[in-house]
Amino acid sequence: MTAAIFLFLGLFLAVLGGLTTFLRSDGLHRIISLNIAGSGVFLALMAAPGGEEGVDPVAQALVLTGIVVAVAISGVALVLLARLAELGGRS
Amino acid sequence: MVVLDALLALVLAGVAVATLNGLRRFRAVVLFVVFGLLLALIWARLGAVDLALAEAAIGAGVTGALLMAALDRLRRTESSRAVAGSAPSLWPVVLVALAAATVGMVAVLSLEPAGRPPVAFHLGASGVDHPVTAVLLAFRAWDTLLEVAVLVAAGVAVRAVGVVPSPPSTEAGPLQAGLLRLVVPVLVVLAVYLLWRGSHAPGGAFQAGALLAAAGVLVQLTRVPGPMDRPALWQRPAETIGLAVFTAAALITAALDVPLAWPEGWSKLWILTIEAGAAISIAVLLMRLFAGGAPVAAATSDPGKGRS
Amino acid sequence: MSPALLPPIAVAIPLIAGLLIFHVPEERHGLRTALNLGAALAKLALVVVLLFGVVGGATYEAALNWLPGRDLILRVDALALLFLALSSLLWLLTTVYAIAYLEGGSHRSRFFGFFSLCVAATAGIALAGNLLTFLLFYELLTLATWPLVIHRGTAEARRAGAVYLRYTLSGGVVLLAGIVLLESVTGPVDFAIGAALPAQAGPAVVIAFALMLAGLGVKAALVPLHGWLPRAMVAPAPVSALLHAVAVVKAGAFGIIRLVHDVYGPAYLAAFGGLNVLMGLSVATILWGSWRALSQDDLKRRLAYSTVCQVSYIALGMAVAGPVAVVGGLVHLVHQGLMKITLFFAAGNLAETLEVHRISRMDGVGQRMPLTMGVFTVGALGMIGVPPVAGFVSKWYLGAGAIAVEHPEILGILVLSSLLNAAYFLPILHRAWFRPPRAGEWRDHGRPGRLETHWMLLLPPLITAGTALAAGLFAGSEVSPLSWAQRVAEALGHGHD
Amino acid sequence: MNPLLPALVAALLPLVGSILVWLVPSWSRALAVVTAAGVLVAALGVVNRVALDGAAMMTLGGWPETLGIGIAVDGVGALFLLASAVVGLAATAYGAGYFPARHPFWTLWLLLWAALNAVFITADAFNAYVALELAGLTAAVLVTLGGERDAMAAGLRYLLVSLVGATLYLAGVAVAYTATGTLSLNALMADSPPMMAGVLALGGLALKAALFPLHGWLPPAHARAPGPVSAILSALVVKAALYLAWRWLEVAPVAAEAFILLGIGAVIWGSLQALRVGRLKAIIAWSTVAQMGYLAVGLALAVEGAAGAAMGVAWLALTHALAKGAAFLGAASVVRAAGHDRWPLAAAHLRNRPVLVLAFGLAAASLAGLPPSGGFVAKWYLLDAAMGAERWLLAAVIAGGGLLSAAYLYRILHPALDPRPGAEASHPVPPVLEWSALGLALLVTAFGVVVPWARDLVGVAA
Amino acid sequence: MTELLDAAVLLLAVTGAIFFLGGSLGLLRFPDVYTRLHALTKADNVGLGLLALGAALHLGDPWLIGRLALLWILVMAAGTVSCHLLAREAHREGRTSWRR
Repeated sequence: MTAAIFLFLGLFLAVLGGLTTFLRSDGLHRIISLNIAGSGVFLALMAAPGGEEGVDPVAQALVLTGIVVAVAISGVALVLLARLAELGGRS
Repeated sequence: MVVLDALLALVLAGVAVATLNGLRRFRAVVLFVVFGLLLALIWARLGAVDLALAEAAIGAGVTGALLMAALDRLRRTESSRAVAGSAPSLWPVVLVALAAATVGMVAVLSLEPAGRPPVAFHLGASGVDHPVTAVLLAFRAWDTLLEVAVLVAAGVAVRAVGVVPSPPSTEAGPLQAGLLRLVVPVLVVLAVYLLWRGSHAPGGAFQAGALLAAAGVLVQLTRVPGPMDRPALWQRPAETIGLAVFTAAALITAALDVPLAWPEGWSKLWILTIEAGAAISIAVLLMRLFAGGAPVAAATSDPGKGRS
Repeated sequence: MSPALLPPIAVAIPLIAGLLIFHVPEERHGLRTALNLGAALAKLALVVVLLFGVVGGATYEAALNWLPGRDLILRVDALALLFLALSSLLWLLTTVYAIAYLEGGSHRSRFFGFFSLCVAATAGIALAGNLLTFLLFYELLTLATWPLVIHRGTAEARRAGAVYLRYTLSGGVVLLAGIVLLESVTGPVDFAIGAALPAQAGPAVVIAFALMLAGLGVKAALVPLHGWLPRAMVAPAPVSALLHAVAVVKAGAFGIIRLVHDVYGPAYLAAFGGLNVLMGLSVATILWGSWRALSQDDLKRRLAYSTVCQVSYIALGMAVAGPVAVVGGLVHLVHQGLMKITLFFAAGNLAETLEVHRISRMDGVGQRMPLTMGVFTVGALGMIGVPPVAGFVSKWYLGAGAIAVEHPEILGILVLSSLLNAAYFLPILHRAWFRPPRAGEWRDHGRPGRLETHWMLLLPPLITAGTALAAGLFAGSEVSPLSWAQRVAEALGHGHD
Repeated sequence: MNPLLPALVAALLPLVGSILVWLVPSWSRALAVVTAAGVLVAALGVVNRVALDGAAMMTLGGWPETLGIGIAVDGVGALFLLASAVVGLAATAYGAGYFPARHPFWTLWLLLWAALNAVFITADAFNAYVALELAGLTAAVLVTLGGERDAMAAGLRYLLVSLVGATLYLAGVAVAYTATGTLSLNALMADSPPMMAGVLALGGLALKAALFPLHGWLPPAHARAPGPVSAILSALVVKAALYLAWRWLEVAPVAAEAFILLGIGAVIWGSLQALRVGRLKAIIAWSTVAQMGYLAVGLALAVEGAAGAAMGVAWLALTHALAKGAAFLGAASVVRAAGHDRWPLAAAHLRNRPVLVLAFGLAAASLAGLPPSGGFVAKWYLLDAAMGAERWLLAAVIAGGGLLSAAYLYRILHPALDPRPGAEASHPVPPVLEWSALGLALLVTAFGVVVPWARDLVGVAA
Repeated sequence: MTELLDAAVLLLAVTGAIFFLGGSLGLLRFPDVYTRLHALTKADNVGLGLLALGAALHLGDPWLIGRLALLWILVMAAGTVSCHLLAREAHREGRTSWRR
């Protein structure tokens, strides 16, 4: 049951974040939306059915990788955003 | 318990909606950090302790710091007003998301769950006792190698983008300095502990690196100029040592026998070495992401391009 | 050296010459001339060798594996040699002419480079042993001639170039589609064997024929695909000569010959009425071209429309498809080339020496430039079909052939078109010879007391006119184009009368 | 010898190079050129081995396929690797004459190269995701190296878009993993996961491959990027996503039809835009949009099993990479000489550069599918496949699309043949810049004639 | 014996929770930044201490107890410093404290 709840939550977050990414014009908000969408996908992956013995380490490893990649790219995007603002442009 | 889970899910969803709603950047950032912490709780509830640690340290901690730094930079360049224009109402989106989630739910549950990769079966051969670490550094080491490369790329990228003001660092007051004297060593010790612990229990290079990065950020914030603010000889080696060790390991094993197959009996040593290198690089690179590009030679302006 | 290498060499000579010439610095006039003439002479010599070889019954063929089951084949057969010989001879003469014509012009290395590439492509077309190879060089020809058309770089020239590309590239694509479609039914098509056609012509086969005919018709300037030709007149005279007499238009006509005889075969085409379509098109083209020519005042435009008309005689010969008519069509490939290039050389001389472009300003040029107008007259009479000039021979065979296969109406068409030809050529001759020159009509660049113009401008047309005359006078002899055309016709599987 | 070792080396060498370049920036140019040479050797080794021994596959670390990460090479993968190696070498040589030694370009480009080769050899769905992310990050940052505002904006947009694409792809992988319990592409296809997985993944890949109508990000990014970067992006980076799409189309056959429709749309829309825009690099960038449409159509044909389509697509991908690389490198030289690329204003700087004109001419011939060029061969195969499958509309598009390409390429070549004298360069253009472009152009022309070896190679693929 | 222990644990936990509640209440209801900081940090430190103590009794494992102690100390230190920093900032901004 717990898994089911969080699966639903994950799907919800993924769609929510994904859609907002396209709705927002502000770079910072977009980046946050993308991160939320990503977290949603991770959550869904972890909470999805399957795996007899408890929690699936492979899925954990994938999500861990995903989290790190996400933070790396978000970091670059944020710096780009700041740089762009310095140059007096809107993203 | 289920009730608590449902409550937790509800709160997280609410926080997410609140984060995405509205125009004020600061509010969004703070709420996002809250989001990360709650997500960490959920990971714990799902029994994924590694993810709980990683989410708290990286997802909420580092990302939060990066967002704060970005806010600060934007404040200093743009006028501190939130965002031009009005926020689109989020409620239709929420409804769509709910509908989609329901559909997706049905679809996913309709799949009959297949088996999972036989991690437990091969765990013994991996050389470590913690399944997640085994997957990350033995079974799927190639992923992790590329992942470290992504971090290096991010570090290089931040410098390439050019100098963006690093968040202001203020001289530490006595109290702060005291805290630092207390916390930084503890964090370092904890990081080493987590790194070693990763071989048999939740923990490992990424969590350790994140902790070190946190310590580094604290230092960065309380030294003028911060350690990342001017180029120093140790930076580039520190940034690349993880990738270097990992790549070397790949090449050596390829030359010996099978690529990325750690020698019989020595696996744990190889894995810990790689993780140690990775942790250092991760820490420095995350600090770099926080501090922004220190002045590097010829980062900006493409020489080939006249100002068109 | 193995004989298999000769066909590739025939293509390689102008190709390499062209690539070399590109790198000749603009001012190295002598070196460029040497390269041009050397290559042209070498190719001509090679053609003579091949001629004797083929007469001796030798066969030359080279193949290169390319696409699955589809080789690049270069093969020398009688028909190929007919076209190759013509283009080689005329290349030499045109080169001589062009050297003088472009004296002191700009970008000459580029010009002669593409000029040679263009000839290389023509050689490839002549020697192509299957549809794929033909297509390859057909497209190359397009690309090589475009820079020549826009050589002057004037706005008009560029517009003409754009139109030319639009027509020919589209034609190429249509041709490609046709070939792929046909080969998807029959497998690779080799000219020596012909297509392995189904007994009953299915829609694919018919559509493929239509596509290929359209693709070739563009370069052959069949109505209604002829629009590019008159516009291309802005090109320098040697280029026009090349386009009309040697390369582009001829490539189209030659392709039609291959299509009719070496791909489908007249009988098979007749079975689904392909021949009638071709005949209708060529008749329409003949009449329409002649008709439009009447109303042109610009000399080169009038000549261009006359080309539209004359080239279709070749297609007509194929369409009529009796043994005799085929000979007529084949021999016209050569005769029309000789006569039309003469006319363009003459027109070029007028433009270069007197800056006369319009017929209305040609009064009395015959007195100023008797030689030029003399060769022009020969060419014009030939076009009309007055004996003993070569044109008469072609028309005679076409007519006789038409009668032989019960197509009397074709005879009528021939008579009518001849009348039209006369109607647009004779006035020119009349003005040139019998009208007194009007003062201030010309801006004379000639030097008094010398030849009427540069000898290198004068020699080529004299030769071509002479050849045209000879081809008519000694049509019966062994070495005449006619007898060669008969040999070709035999090779194509028609015993001549 | 195992063909997978050179394949792995092709992915690892650039990593090594990137580290060394980052540590010893003053030697970066020499190091990069050496690395590039090594990669080329490795790629040739792969081609050679595959030609001799056929396709091969292994899992890294020697773990069972269900647990470890597999890498595999077949004829198609070998051709993509070859394209990556050749274009990469040319771009590196070009960059050596274009960027100063201590420029971040070197590290980022080598990391990008490693990611691309990793994609071309991977047999694992999630590994492909990590490699794609690495490629997306580095590529986007490379776009910004120009330093102008527009470049920065284009780069940021590109970064976010590719993040969205990667997330979509990851969602697809997640579904597939849930349904099949494996990440190995082969095992995954064998278990036929739900179509939703394929649709999600293909959606993400289509976004990364800039398949119409998801192409909006491409023209600004590719047009604003510094010279050699544009070549790399157009020639290779979009191909990586395409290569994966090829693998995933088998999961969602229904998507093949969609690819055909979108591909047709791309050919038409991209060409029309290329006819309209007023900057040289923009023309070439829009041409990439159109050509990706071609590839999508071919891909669909190949997946639907039309005979010869696979060879057509592989060959088109290879020749387009070479031709587009040549075009963008040439354009970069023009930009350098003129200081801008407003067209046909900058054409004056093309006129007195026969080498560049020749490079453009040959590249254009290949892009328009005119013989003798690799492009023509690819077009022939695709046309043959379309007609063999009796997809007449597709045949018309494939044949007619060449004309559209010719139309916009005409805009580039036409002013170059203007007889007026050319203009004096504002910045000097070292020979290596012109010759690296010409090299690619000559190679693509050569690939129009020497085909059979590749045919056999791809024959290996199926 | 264990009942007694459990009772103690329960008592400590509840008291700790009450302190937290009070702190949070103060954060919400108090009028100015200084009083809020006061409520928050003081109350929470005590609350956390009580909870930790309770947990320690409950677990009994010295190793874990050590870590709990460390946790408590760290949080207190962090709380103190952050409280100090916030207060200092507020003071620099010239916020006057609330008067009745």
